[in-house]
Amino acid sequence: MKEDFKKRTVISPEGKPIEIDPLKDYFSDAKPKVYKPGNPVIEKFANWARANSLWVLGFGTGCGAIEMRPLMTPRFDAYRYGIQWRPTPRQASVFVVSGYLSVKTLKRVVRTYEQMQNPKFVIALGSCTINGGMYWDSYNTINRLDQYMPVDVYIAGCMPRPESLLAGFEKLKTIIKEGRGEGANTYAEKFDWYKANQKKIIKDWDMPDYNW
Amino acid sequence: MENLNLEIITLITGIILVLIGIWGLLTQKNLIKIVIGFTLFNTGIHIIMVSIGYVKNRTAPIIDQSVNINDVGNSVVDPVPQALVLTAIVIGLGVTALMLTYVLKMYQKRKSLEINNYNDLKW
Amino acid sequence: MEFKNIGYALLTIFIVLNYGLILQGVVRKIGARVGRRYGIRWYQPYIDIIKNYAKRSTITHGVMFYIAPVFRLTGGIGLLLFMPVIFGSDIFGNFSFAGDLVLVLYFQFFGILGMALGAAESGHPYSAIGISRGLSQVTSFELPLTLGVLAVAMQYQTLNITEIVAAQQGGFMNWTIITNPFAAIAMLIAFLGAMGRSPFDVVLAPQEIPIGPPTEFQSGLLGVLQLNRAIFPAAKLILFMNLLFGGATNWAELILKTFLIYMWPVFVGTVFPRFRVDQSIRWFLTVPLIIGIIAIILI
Amino acid sequence: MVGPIYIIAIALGTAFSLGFFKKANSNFSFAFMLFAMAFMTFISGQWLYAFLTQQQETIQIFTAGFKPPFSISLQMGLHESVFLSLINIIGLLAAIYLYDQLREKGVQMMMIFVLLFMGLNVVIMTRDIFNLFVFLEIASIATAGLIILDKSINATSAGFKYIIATAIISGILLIGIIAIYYFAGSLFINDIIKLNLIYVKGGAVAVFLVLIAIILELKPFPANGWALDVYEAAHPGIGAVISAASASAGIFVLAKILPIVGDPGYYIIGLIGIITFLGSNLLGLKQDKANRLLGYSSIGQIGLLLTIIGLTPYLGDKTLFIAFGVLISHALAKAGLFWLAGIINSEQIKGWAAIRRNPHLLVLMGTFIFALVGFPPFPSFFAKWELIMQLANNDKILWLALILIGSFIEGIYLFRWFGYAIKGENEDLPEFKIQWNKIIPVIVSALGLYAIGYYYSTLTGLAANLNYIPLLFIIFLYAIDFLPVYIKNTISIAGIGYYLYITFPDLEEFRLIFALIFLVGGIIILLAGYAKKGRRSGFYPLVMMMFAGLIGLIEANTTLEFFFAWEIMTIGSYFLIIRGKKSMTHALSYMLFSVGGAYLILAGFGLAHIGQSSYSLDILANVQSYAPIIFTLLAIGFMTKTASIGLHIWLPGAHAEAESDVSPMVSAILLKAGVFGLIVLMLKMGAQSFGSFDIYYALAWIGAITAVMGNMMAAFQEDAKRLLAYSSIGFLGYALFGLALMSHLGWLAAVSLSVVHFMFKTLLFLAIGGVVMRVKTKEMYKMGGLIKKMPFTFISVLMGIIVIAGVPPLTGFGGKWILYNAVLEKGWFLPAGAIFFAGIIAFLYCFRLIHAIFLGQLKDEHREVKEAPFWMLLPQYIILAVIMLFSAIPNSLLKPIGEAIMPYFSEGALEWQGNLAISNFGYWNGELIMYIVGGIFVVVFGWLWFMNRNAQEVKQFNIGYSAERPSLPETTHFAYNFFAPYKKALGFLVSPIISDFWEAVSEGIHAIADKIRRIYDGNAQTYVLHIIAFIVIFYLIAFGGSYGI
Repeated sequence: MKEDFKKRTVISPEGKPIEIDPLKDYFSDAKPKVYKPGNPVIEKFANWARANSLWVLGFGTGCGAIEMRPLMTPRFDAYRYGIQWRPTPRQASVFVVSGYLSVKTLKRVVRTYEQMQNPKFVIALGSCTINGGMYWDSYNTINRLDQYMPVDVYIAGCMPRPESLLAGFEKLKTIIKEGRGEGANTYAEKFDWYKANQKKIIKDWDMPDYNW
Repeated sequence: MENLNLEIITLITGIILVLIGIWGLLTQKNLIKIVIGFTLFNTGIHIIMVSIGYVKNRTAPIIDQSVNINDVGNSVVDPVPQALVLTAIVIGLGVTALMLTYVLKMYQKRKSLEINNYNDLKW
Repeated sequence: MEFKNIGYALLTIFIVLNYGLILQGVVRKIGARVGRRYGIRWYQPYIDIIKNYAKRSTITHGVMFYIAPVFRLTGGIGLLLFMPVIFGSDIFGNFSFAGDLVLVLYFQFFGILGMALGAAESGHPYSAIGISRGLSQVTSFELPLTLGVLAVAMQYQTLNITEIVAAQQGGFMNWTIITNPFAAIAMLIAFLGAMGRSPFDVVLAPQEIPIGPPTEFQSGLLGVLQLNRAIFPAAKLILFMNLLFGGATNWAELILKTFLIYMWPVFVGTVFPRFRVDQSIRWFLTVPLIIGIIAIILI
Repeated sequence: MVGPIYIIAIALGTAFSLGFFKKANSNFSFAFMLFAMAFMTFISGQWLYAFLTQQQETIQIFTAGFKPPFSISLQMGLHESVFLSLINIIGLLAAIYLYDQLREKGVQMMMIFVLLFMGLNVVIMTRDIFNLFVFLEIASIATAGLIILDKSINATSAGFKYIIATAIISGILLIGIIAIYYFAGSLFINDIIKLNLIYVKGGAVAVFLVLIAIILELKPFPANGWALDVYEAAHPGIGAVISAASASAGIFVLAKILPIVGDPGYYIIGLIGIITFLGSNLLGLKQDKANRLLGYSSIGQIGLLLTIIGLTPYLGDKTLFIAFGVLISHALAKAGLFWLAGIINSEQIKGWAAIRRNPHLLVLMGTFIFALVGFPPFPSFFAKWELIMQLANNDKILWLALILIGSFIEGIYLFRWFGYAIKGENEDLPEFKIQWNKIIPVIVSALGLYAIGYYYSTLTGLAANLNYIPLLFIIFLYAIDFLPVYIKNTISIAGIGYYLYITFPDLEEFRLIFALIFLVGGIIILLAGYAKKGRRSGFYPLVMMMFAGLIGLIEANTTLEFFFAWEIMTIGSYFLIIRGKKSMTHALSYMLFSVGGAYLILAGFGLAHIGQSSYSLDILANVQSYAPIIFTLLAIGFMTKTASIGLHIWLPGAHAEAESDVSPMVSAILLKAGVFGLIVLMLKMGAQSFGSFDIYYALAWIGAITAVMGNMMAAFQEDAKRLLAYSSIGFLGYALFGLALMSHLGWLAAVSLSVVHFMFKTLLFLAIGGVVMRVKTKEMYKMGGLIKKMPFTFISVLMGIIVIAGVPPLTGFGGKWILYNAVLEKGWFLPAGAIFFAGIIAFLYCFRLIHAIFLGQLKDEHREVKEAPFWMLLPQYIILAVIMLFSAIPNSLLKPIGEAIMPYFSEGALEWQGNLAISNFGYWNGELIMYIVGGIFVVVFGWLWFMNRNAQEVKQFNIGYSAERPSLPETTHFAYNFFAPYKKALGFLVSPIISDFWEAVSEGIHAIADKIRRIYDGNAQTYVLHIIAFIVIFYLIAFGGSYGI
């Protein structure tokens, strides 16, 4: 664990020693909540809006990330499908994990995923996220992303071309419109299972269980 | 040289003494010599005083046989400067004595008569 | 003031909100076309807002954080409502009887300040950096703007926006941009800064400090901010239209004029790359300032 | 009545009979001597009383039964009796003070001591010029005798220099006397005077020699190295005698022989005096040894007295009043300081920090210092006032300027010294003992200063209606200083409240507005005092002194009252400021700017008085000559208090380092004194210009630049209180600008901004004070995230900054709106542009203040910080309530102010329709705006709440942070150098040019002082050379010029 996150004692301005436990004091330790879909009519309308306003947070973990860039170019122009890039997990609704995940990266991916707001969707990109791809027997990468977080769409390929990405986004839209994009709720429901899987891989667990 | 009467001689002597005294005061580095310079200066002043009170062809302001008791005012010199000079001499004596005391004290403390050794206080 | 004013105000807000959203979409479309892209759908801003309101979870960093969007939107709506939107219309004169041009100029800051406070409470350093940049830039273009406003107010001998518009009626030769060109130029350059488009958009630098001050806002809070992003620029456009381009006597004129005025920052923004903050401060305090001083001297 | 001759008889008799006592009987001999001294004092005091109250006539005493010139005659008149009393009282006190030394050294020293005073007494009374010489010699021999009793080598060598120098001088004197006798034929001064010797060939030289010798006895600059050495080395008890008693006698002798010289003498004396006054004070600047410093100051004061004597032809019948005032203050204060020096026993002035161990000694020291510099209520204040008035009346502008410059320089080193005493490091300084016999003389001279000061004020006639009630209240508070803080606080609040109650009906217009700011403001801020625990020793008298000054300003009808109050206020605020931590240098610069400003005001009042007999403030309304100069002087004087650009460098440090509830007093209230002064000035004097150059336009620019620079510097501060201090500078820039517009709206803006500034600055300083109290640091970047710990404080800061920023709907906007209208009316657009630019820059520091302290990341150490104490919050919320009232109903604030302005500027007033204000250009309805904004806010908030009521509250590190997360709050809190880009772009504007300028001035003066003082190389011969050169040079001046024979 990083030194900064260990418990420490500081002296208050009055000269009183204070015990600081950074993980408790500085991070919220609330559990994720399950947000049930509401009124079906409203929900249907909302899903249409969610599907047509995909704000993408791209996590360029591996070489697959290179395939994200062309989407913004005139040739593919993903904007016309309502896909836009958003650099902060707070505002993004689609999380694109692009490529293999080393153990170290997984920790960041989990954290980023948890910081997004419900409902949120995950697109995993490239073979590495499905079965490890060319790193399937690496000591330091994971093989299946959906062991660690609910994935809505896998896009196979090493690497998948932009066209496949667009197809993946279209698939995601369909899923959302059908009301099946409830990954965030799944994550909350099966929170303990996901956490157990994550902790199995991530040995140096130095964060609260859920990163708000 | 006819004009060179007693009055002028004493006056000039006095002024010369004063100047010598000041010269001594300003140039000598030995404390004792400085004191001597002062006494010369003082003596010079006394002589000047006497010379100023002197009136030609008159006698000392002591009333005895040589003075006509009815014409005292015209036969003796002005008595006041004479009286004053006595007082001045006394005072000069006191001052000189005090100066020497100081010199003594200074010598006792620092075993030196060199005035430049007593410049600790300045600025 | 009567209750029907509130109704009229709501009507104005509704029209301007829609106009602002469409304008946003259209302008982005234009930007895309300049870049030879097809671009977003013109109604994409609506979808985005609905999407954000449809988010189910929200986080908050504290009270100020929570009410910051409220400040922001109140600032935008207030700015709009304190101006006469349509010249000569009782209905769309709104609350302009409450204060004059000075009120409008200073009320802009209501939202900026509130937003800055809320964003800062998130404790996110990028928010703070964005605010630092934003405030720095605001101060610098405010000087030419003030000089221009003083020149215009002196020209018409009034601070009353309605009277300023009234004085410009009767053909475009009466518009301030023609009658008082230096003041108008100074104000229009300041307007570039006020719109926050390139080259003055380092405040929101999307990748470097992820979209700047609102970086922590999400869901409904972001939705409120998006509403403001539709109303606030529209209100500013209306202000400049009123001051420099003779105002509008009906909605069609308003839409035409504001659209064309908006093309000015859009054009500049499409052509020029981004300034650093210190560069933009220096720039605003040289060329536009000199133009503003000339405007004042010529009065 | 006991004849004055008995003084001599007693002194001689005592001196002789002391010789009979044995050493063992030292106590008895001391008592005997003391009794003799007391009896001498009694005799002189009795005569003084007779002269003052019973129309006693001047008497001549003839010795030896002859009339002069055949015998020595003594004279006893009013002046003699004053000097005798002064000298003998000092002698008596000095004897008490020297108890230990006198007993140890035995009867010899007592004899010498008594003889010294006998000498001085006779010197004063005698009318025989040779007798004068004799007793001067007795006095100097006795002095040398006293010096030599100190065993140290330094004292001995200094004494040697002393005796050499005085011997030379007395030689010159003797030659002069005998020459005078030669020409006059008499030694009786009255006879000599009749002969007008200077018109006799050669007689002039004789007179010159006597005159120059007497002047040399007074140690004129630069022929005074010997005296300085004595002051430094001699026992302080003896230094006191030389400085106070001997110098007083010397001055009297000079006055006595002056008629012999006649009119040409005034010129020489004045010239020597002013050179001495300036030169000696200048060299004093570089001095770091306390006793020597006192020496320089003594010589400087004597120089001032010489100047006054030299200026007699212009001062007329006021000369005595002025000279006595200066002399008595000098004698008592200087003796007191020498005596204190003996108690503290520290060679270096830095060592005086030890005095703090006994605060009462500090009070005494302060009394002496302020008396020396000429502050009220001491005689020197009235004397200096009268001096300046008379000089101005006679058009002696150069003299006036030189005297003020000299006094100012003296103020520099005295206050620096005092600063060391109050605030210097005193950790490892030695303890000192206070013996009863050493402290009594000090107390007596201090009380004497107060008593004579009061007596003096009654003499001026004008001062009879000076208001002493607040000063009595201060004394009362000093007396109950041992009580706990809450009692004293209650009494103080009650005192101010009662005073407001009784004066309220008499006040109107601006006086009322400013009285409310000063007094109601004072009460509100004092409420915060309940948060303090313990005794808070010495605080309340000082606070009340500042308020007494402020009240005095309000009530002043005459220039004297105004200036008196101004100085009282300066004293109080100086002490309040210096109470803060690390505030020594800031308090010094505050004091220097205040004193400098006060002198400008004094000069201005003096010039305004030319050709007018009244002292009423109305004289400003019809000045006869120099109107623009008077206006400029007074304006600059007042602007030192409002801290306009160039004169502002004292403010940030002074306000930032002050205590948490003192900062609002000095910032929110005290600065308004300057504004009030400017208002009075502008109302009385109206438009002013140098030729075609409008001074007000310059003032408007000064205001604008002050506003921009103040605000920009505020934006770059790391220290919260410093930030607020700079913000005050900026805000007073607006006020100055508004006043300079000289229109109804400009003044409305300026006065309403002043009121608003009072409110939000109190609010902010108290709030920040509360925070600083809790987190124990003023660096903003070390705080952060305190909103959750101190929510109430946060709210008041929030409101405060919204008001500063002038954002609608709060009341700050009103000022901005009026200013806009005022500018449009006046047409000064360029400075106006700068003013509005400054207004926007205010956003920068406002945001920084609230962000760095309350928002952002909470620090480890502050996780258990508590809300500020109730008593700190209470005044804040009272003010908040008033701000909300003024915001919602703007005409509750603006209408009364408008009515106050109406009689002076009736054109362009606002028209009020309910809460709708209508100007010639625009309109503004504060109430409506409040409702509209409130309404929109509530609706939007309701909408948000409806959509997002179940938001998850997260903690401070739960932020989206590029897939990482923060690890330490201090590295995550973005607050240090917050406006880095701004600094990069415009930082060059705030490079400290002005402080550098003042620093260079100060360094330059010090360097000059250091160079010049090298002439005192410590060698007796050099000193003799100085004396001779002095005589030669002044001989050439006297006889080479128009006064030559």
